[in-house]
Amino acid sequence: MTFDVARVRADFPILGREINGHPLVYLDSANTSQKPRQVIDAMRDHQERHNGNVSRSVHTLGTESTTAYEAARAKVAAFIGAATPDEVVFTKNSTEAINLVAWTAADFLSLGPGDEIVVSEMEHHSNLVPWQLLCQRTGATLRWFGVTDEGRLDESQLETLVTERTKLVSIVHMSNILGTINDPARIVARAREVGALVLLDCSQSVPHLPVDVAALGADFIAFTGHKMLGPTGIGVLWGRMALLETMPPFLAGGSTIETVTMGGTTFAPPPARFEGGTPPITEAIGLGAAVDYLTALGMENIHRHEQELTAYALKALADVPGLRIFGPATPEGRGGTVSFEVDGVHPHDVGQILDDLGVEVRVGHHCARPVCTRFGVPAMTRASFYLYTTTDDIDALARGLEHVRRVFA
Amino acid sequence: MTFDVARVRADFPILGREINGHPLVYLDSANTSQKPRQVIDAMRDHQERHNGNVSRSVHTLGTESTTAYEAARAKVAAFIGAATPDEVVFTKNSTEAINLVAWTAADFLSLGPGDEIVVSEMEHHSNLVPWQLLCQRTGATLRWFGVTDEGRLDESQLETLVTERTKLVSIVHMSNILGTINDPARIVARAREVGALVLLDCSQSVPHLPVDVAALGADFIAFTGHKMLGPTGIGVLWGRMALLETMPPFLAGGSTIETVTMGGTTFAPPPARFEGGTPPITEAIGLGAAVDYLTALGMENIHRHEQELTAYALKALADVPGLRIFGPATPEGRGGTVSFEVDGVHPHDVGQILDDLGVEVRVGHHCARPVCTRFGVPAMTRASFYLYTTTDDIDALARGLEHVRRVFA
Amino acid sequence: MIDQLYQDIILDHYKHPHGRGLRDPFEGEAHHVNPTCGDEITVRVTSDLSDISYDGVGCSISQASASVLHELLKGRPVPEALRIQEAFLELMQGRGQVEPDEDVLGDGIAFAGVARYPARVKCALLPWMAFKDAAARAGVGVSPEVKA
Amino acid sequence: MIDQLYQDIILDHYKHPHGRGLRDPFEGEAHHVNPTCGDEITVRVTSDLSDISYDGVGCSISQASASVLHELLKGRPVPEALRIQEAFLELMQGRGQVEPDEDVLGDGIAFAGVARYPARVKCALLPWMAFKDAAARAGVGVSPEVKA
Ligand SMILES: Cc1ncc(COP(=O)(O)O)c(C=O)c1O
Ligand SMILES: Cc1ncc(COP(=O)(O)O)c(C=O)c1O
Repeated sequence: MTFDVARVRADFPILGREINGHPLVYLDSANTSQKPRQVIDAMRDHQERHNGNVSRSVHTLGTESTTAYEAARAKVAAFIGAATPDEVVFTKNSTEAINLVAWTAADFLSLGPGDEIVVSEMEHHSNLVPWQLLCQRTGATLRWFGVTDEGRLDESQLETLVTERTKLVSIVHMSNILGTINDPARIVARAREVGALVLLDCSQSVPHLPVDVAALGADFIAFTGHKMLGPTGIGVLWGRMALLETMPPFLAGGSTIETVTMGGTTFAPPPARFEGGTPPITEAIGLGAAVDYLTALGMENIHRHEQELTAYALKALADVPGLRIFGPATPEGRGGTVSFEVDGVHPHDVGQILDDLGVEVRVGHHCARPVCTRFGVPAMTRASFYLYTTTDDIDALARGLEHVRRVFA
Repeated sequence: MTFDVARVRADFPILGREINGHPLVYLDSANTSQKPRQVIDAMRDHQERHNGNVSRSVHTLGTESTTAYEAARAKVAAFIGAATPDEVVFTKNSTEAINLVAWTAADFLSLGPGDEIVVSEMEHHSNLVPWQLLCQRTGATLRWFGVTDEGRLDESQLETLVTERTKLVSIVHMSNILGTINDPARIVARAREVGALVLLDCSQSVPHLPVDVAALGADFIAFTGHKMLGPTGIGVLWGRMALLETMPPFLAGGSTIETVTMGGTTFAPPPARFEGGTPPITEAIGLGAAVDYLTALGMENIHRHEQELTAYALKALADVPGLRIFGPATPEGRGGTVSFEVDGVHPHDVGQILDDLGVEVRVGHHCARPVCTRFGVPAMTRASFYLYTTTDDIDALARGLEHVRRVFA
Repeated sequence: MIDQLYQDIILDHYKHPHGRGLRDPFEGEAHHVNPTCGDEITVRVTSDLSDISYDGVGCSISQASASVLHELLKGRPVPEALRIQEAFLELMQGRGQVEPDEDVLGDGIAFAGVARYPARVKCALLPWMAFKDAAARAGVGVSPEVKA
Repeated sequence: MIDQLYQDIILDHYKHPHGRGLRDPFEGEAHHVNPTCGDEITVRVTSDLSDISYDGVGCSISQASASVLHELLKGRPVPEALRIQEAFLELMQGRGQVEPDEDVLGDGIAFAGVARYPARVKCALLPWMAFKDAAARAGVGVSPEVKA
């Protein structure tokens, strides 16, 4: 099958929009993706015809909502190869998913001074700050993998970094700033050896690559709906059932309980234990529709399309004078997220001038400030691709960058 | 102005639905409300034309999204009389809002053994379990107000319950099971006297009554979008700025920071400090549209309409043989939420037979099991009203209850 | 459709439950709760199933289901009882697509209609799940060698 | 529209900044960060505003704004400087509706276009906010009695 990007684009209403008089060229999908009709319609249909609260009613609307919500869970579980739908905990985003583990870890890992948590210099703030705070609260120590000049995870110190003291390793699967796709195999093997848990931040990988939790071998993964064609307000924590069962509730309240008296409470099994209060029901249903959409196209096909775009972009950008790319210079082991600097022009100005031409890129530290520090810049400009991106979009970017250089000549 | 309920109903697409061959009679708004066209359209329009991530981009879509998201915050702030929009923290629901305070309280209240938290027997599990767990974690003691036979908060022990040892009082403003509207004035005054903070769980009041945080005098209030015509996936914690400023981040990550290094992080001022990761953007915009809708009708008018319905319902139900109402028997100091039992018929069966007639009520412990225990029943049946409820709906309920009694005669 | 749910057999068992009340002696006991509605049941069994006793609060479906369970399983040879239990579970999880066998399930066939109400399946299963746990604790169905 | 933003005056100040570099002596210093983009600035002032020095990293808007600030405020009598600061803030927060007065704002009027870009207003204000803090620390604008 050849990937029919024109047909895909027809499903995304926003792609028909103009920005400052130019057709929209959306190159900010790593920040948030656009939504196909199918997702928007599923949400509207639910709100117009089936809306009720879940798990709490015997009435028809409540039953329809519960069925749709649990069907979404089953779709997500199948999408990532979970052993059972009950391993899928719905959160509001990746950040909540990671914080769920970080806040409960003090208890279920009995963390204290002498224990260590390992992350990397490549992390999104959402997979760094929660661990910094956990260490502050418990007296545990935070350690981290460095990043090589090529923008790869530096695993050369693996044995001394991940040791008997390590209780948990939390690493990004695909970097949101460098585009690097990490192969977690060695880290997972080492963690197993020393008895540490592994969390993978799959916020950027689940939307773009086939991800199978059994094959990854991790204990937890976190990802977020809005980056994978789904709505805002919904994310996922996947965890091995045997582990989830050992964890205390986090956002406790309605639905997380088994029985409640004023004196004390017993808790429901996972996933209910972790889904306190009314969950993002419409949003979960939207995410289910997004998963259907991605599955129908095939994650292998989507990934191949993006690899082609990445190769094309790396070449096109290499031709722009004064442009320096951060991260792997070839499409191998990297995804369709390319960060760069334009010599003498601050990213804010690059982004602003591109926007004037309808080209939407992200600028700033991309919630990964240590990576900017690592490469000696305060900020970067980033173009990121998805299934609806075309080589025309990349040409528009390259043309736009020429214009940027002219304005700041 | 007379309240034109027919015109209101025309805005709610779901009210045109049939359930088991009968027109939908939706009497479960305390569980979750239905959504008007205006809210559904605002969300769709955002997703189809303006979708971008907030606070992170200089591009047009990002700017439009940020502007819409912050406008929603300003609308919510005005709706509850907040001093500034920055006192409004968006969460995913009430449960997260309450947990935010409960998880950070260990730190900003330096809780420990000897300290006390006071709740009531009337609380929703979401305003009870987080405090139970906080007390477990810190060694603080949980105490509570009882409930009178009439279903009112028993304030007779106020002075001995709220003392110098009390660090925080967290009380429901309107009970989701008894319908009782609590006047927090005495409790707030006593809390001020002893230097305790007050959180009000306004999940059921903000949707139904005019609520003004300045007049209430509390330090925090929590409420949730889906009960006030808004979508799922969005809730609010309001707090006094001076207090929010003393609190550490909770769901830390992207957007909550000022500057990040591997060694440590400094945090943004409220509300950004508490809004980790990509927030429920579309959902906040939907909530903003809901607030516009409610404001246009006028909360006073909505409340009056519901008071009339409540008076009508209390009379209609009193005429059903074998029916016992829990909670205040007159419309004074109570809202449009009426729980009851039908002699000899379990609530599950009541709800099921009503559903067969298109009448949607909630049955169970309503996430307030201690209230059921207090009144000696395992579960209750609850009918709850909103701006689109009519006296016809209540007549359908009364007829349905006759049918229930016939089936179980 | 609602008549499919509230069949006379179910209402009869609800109003006139068989074998209700907790009795001694027993070898296994389990207490189960339905967290959404607060319904509860306690089931006790002897290891030869010569007695099965129960008590609890709940809706007509869960109460009738307990009564039917008692009627069907009490005093049965263990392998047969486990087969009936299997059949009942299958019926309940069949979303209304499974044709019940009256020879195996007796009055239990009246629960066929319940399988079409996802929210009520839990009610019907509550006593059966508690029975399963109680039986496991009594060592029912475990071959004597393993048991020893 | 983008030409409104990147006026020649702004690009000139960006490429040839006035008074850049941190200098001694000073009586108040402040370091400000724009958390979304990582831009930073440090501003130092003497209490009579006889010197205002700064350094940092940032986009053309924030850097040019710092240069203009230096040009406008350095060596001014304090009340006048505070009036100019007020006028610049008002311009920036005016969403493009405020007509700037060249007599007061000099090259600062070139920032009128920035006010139409909500995401960039923060950039333009970064040095001014840092100045405000630095000035407060130096006791600028506080009457001598209160200061003592
Ligand atoms: C009084 C009260 N508090 C808290 C909640 C929890 O709200 P949510 O489920 O949106 O978190 C509810 C409703 O479920 C409620 O009625
Ligand atoms: C690698 C990575 N981790 C975590 C996140 C946080 O996701 P969210 O903002 O949806 O919580 C993001 C995106 O913002 C990301 O790219």
